[in-house]
Amino acid sequence: MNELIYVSHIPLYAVLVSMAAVPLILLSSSKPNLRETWTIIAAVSKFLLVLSLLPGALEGRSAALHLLEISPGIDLALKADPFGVFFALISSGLWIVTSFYSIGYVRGNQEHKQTRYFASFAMCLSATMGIAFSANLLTFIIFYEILTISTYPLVIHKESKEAISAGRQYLLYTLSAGLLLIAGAAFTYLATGTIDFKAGGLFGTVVLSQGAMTALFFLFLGGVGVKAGIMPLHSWLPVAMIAPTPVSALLHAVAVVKSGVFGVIRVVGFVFGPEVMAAYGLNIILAVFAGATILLASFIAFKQDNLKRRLAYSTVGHLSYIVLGAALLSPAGFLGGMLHIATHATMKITLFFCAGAIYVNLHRENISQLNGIAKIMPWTMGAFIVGSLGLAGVPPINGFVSKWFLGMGALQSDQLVVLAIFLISGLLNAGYFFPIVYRAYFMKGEGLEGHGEAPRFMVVPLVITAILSLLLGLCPDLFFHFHELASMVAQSLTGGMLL
Amino acid sequence: MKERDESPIVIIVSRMISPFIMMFGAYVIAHGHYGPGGGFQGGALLAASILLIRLTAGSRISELQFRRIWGTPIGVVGVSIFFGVGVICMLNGGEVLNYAHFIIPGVDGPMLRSLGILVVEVGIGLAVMGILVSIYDDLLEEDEPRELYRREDE
Amino acid sequence: MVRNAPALIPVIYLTACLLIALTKIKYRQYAYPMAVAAAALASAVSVGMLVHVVRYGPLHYHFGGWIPPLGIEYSIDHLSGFVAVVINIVATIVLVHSLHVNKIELVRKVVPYYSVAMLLMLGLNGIVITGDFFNLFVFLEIASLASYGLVATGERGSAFAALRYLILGTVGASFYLLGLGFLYINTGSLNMADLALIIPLLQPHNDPAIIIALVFMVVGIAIKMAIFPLHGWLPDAYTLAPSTTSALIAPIGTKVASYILIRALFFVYGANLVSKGIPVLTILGWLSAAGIIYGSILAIAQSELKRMLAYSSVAQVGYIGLGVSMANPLGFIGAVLHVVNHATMKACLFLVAANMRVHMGHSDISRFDSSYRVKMPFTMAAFTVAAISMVGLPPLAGFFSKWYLALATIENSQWIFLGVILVSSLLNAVYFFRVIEKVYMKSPSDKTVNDQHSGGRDDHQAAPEEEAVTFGSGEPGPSMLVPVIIFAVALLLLGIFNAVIVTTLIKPMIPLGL
Amino acid sequence: MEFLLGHYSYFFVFVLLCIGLYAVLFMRNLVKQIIGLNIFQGAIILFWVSCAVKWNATVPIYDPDIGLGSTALYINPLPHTLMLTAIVVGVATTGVAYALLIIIYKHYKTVDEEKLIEEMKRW
Repeated sequence: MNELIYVSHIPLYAVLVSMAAVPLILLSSSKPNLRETWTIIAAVSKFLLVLSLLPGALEGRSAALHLLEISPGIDLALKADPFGVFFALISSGLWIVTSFYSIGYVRGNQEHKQTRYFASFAMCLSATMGIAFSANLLTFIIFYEILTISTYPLVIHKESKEAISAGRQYLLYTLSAGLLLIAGAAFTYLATGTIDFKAGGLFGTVVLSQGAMTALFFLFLGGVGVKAGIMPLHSWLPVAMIAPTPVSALLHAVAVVKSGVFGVIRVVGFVFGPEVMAAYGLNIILAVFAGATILLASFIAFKQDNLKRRLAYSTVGHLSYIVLGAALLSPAGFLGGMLHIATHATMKITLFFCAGAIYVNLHRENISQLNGIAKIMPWTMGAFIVGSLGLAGVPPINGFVSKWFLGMGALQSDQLVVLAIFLISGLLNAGYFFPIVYRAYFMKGEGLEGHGEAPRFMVVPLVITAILSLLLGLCPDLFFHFHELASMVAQSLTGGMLL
Repeated sequence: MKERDESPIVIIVSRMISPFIMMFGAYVIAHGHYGPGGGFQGGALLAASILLIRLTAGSRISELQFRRIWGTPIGVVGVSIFFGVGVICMLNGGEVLNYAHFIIPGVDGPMLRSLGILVVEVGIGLAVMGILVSIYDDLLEEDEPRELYRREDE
Repeated sequence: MVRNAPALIPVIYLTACLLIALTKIKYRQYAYPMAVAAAALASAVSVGMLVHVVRYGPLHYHFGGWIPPLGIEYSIDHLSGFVAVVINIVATIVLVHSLHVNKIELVRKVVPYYSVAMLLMLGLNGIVITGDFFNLFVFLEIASLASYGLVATGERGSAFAALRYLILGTVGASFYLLGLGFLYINTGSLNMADLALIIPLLQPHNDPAIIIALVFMVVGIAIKMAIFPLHGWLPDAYTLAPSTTSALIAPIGTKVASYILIRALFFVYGANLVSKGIPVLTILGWLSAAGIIYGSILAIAQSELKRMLAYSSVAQVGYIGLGVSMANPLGFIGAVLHVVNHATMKACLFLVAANMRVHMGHSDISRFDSSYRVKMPFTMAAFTVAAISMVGLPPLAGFFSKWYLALATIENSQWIFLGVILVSSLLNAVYFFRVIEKVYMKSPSDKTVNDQHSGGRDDHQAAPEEEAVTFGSGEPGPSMLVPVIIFAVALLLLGIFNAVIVTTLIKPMIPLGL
Repeated sequence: MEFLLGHYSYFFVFVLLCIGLYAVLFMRNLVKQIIGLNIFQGAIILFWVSCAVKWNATVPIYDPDIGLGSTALYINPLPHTLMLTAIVVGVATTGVAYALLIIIYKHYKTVDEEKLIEEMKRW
């Protein structure tokens, strides 16, 4: 498929719009309503900007913009290719929801330093857009590091000892990852002479020794794998759960970890390319790590009593679905992986919103305290059911769709082991989510008198995301053409092979 | 500091030779532009003649000859002479210290260069003398030296 | 005027030095504006020269009209023009900042201080623009003597620090002179351009005397530059010196020494000859790498901001040494780019330390807490920017020098050095985020740790005892704040527009044979 | 042997260098360190000056008997003039060094390096 490129400033505006909101937010720190208005305006306009790129992307055209030369031969360049638009749509769309929810959360919880919170939030989204639209590795790295730094204030938001140590761990992991990524990019640049992302890989005719290629792959894997939560590198994620719930939602569903898996797919599909991956056996390395992560994370999730930590381990597992999908190197695998970015985002954000709503409403964080809460929070728990069923892969929720394609991908590349992993982990998902639902609906709760449903600012967003999960499950191409976009990308990566 | 032994021999000898050292210093400066010698050596000799008195007769007597506050101004004047010659050459269309472009009324050619060097030597001599003396004075100063810096004018 | 421009900078500084010395008699208040004006004028001249060099090629100035190699030559090429611009501009901004700091820290010594500061700048500029090795030695000593004096005016103990600096510095300069003697005996010339022509012609190429000369010179320069095992003078000198001195010497002093190193290694000897006989570059590389790690680790152990920055300087100089030792174009770019980047970063950080000392009375990291952030929001924001740049996160300047250095190490397949660069970034992160964490997170008193309403800007119903901690109340006046902010903004600009610098300025200066 | 005799001045210079460096590195007394520094500088100056020597040549001052043509009969003046500058630099350095030392002595009443380091640590 030929890639058509047209010059457009829209990707730049999409990146800048929330960055521009940061000073406005900071300046209006004494007027909370005005401040939140800026956030909402930025979120909505960002979403609309990204949406305006959608028609072009669906026709296979990419909006590109070369800003300036940032290093001789390397431009700071943005390119909204279908994959980027796909990711940008998800994150900017969910940012709107998260913004509303955040307003409800921080006000309901009377959080301190709300200005810093909203400013960092906006900055984070700018960085995520930048990651989505990066045209080359250096641009990617720049936004990746901005994301790291702008998330840090969110992680340590509570400023308690645990939060600070979580922040340290977060920084340690992500900064080391950034360094590995820099090393990998530098290596790639010298080996191939380019670091522009290209569907099918950059290496082309460049041949490296097996050892060098494997080392390079590990550099990249370390670089993007930390944010993607691949198993030995995941431990910052559960620790970072100390952050306020909307932040966890943002970390998990919208920006940070999704940037990680986005990066994994970028690396697999656009830096190495499926052919190189297969030729050097790199996909096997990736698949082993991802498969182990899926199973281990699911088992660890069983043990967690803290609701958010259980969700965190669930996230670790589900991210590896995406990674594993990419590692299959088959069109359906890529398609399923990419769709899972979207579906997992909507489902997990729903679950986190539920957790946050429960926390704000009842100040309860542990699963063992959730007995009987469905009676007082019917909407919240209803959404929770949708989300957890989706993650377990039950149709007609969208989780089923992506799992279906992942399974197909496994079959396409004759990896029955992988298929087995998907099926087992689906069961495990069900295993660790249903007890929560059971407790909430069928066990008798204490001390629930006098509490009603959570604040409306929080309930409405989580219901919206739940409905969105449902709708996307019934019709994956609804509104945003996620399925179409993803299949276009998958085809471009694997050279037009049919699904 | 230790008490000094008052030795008449030392004082008389040093008082006797001090003017000759000074004279010799002046000669070395004046000689520098066409023979061995020059500003630094001459300046050092001038300073030596003054310091000799300071060492032997004490600074009270020596102050009559050369006040300690003169050190820095003389140094600055010396440097300014040296430096002024250079800048005049430059402003007059040549390079810095290109004596061919120096201005002395009624003189030009090789003589001009020669005299230009002489002027510079005088400047350097004054600077070296002033600064060497002021180094000595500052080191001996009873209370904390007020200024540590001027000696880097060198 | 262009013809005389190379001589103009020393003339400006020397004039300023003498005039300032004279203001001691009367008009003391003019010392500061004169110093700033001189530095600004010199900056303007050096920028003009750089523009001229970029457009029309190198400038040569024959001192006193004598043709080299007989006479002393001042020559401005891309490298020296660039370094001159960097040091003059940084010095101008630091001097602008110095007004209130010096009033408080130096009290009666302000006038001579500026006079000596001008001498320092004279020396540093002279080193950069001269084309003659012996002249370079003289300027080196002028700059060194001035910096000993500037260091010694600091707090208690600074005199001892200055004396140790003096002893080591003089030994270094003497080694340089010794090496120069060897060189002179073998070649009969001291002019850099002339030497560059003569040295390759000497028979045989690896003539031991020439190499010994190089080794002595490099050792001497390395002492001035504070390459790892020879850095002993640096931490005390930077810590105990007055704030302005630290901000003046730390960014540009070691940078000028690294300029000499680059000049001697690549422009006079040439990359091919340098490593004949004795692997000078390899040794330099390993020492730099050791210095990077050592400096970073010791910086983590410090509890005083200025001392931490001083150790960090040891590490950062190592980056320059590492880039030089790679002896490839990318390493050269990295090293030269790090000269400007580190100058900007360190100047910013030391000025922040100065602001804290003046307005908080100390710069002791263990006493920092979040009230500092509220009291000095802009200073701390600048600190954060500079710190993030030091860590090497894009798009700030520090990232790009590391990027080029990383590329250079990969090109030479020096994986250990690559690892050192990456690990040191992490170590930098450790010691800078420690401070940032304190400044933004640590509550002024422990009782408010778990209090949700701990003095945030948003909470207007803050507890009454925190009323003293109002937004911006501790912020210094514009003369101290603006320079800090300029540096912070410059870091961002240097990062984003580094390609312009690299392509228009640094690439043309890459010597042949690299 | 011929080598040794032919280069004997260099060996003296070397010995002086070593003495100077030894004093700088190992003497505890700061005054002695500064003296060592001067010896070190002196050795280097000697080295430079000795390299200007030529057999059967005279001082580089115009002599009508020799004339301008046979420059081989004059010794090389350049090292001397350069060393003059180096001496100036050395004097300035020594001056600053002693000034600093006097300040140190006034503060701490000692010029012993190790004691001073102890003092610095305590403070």
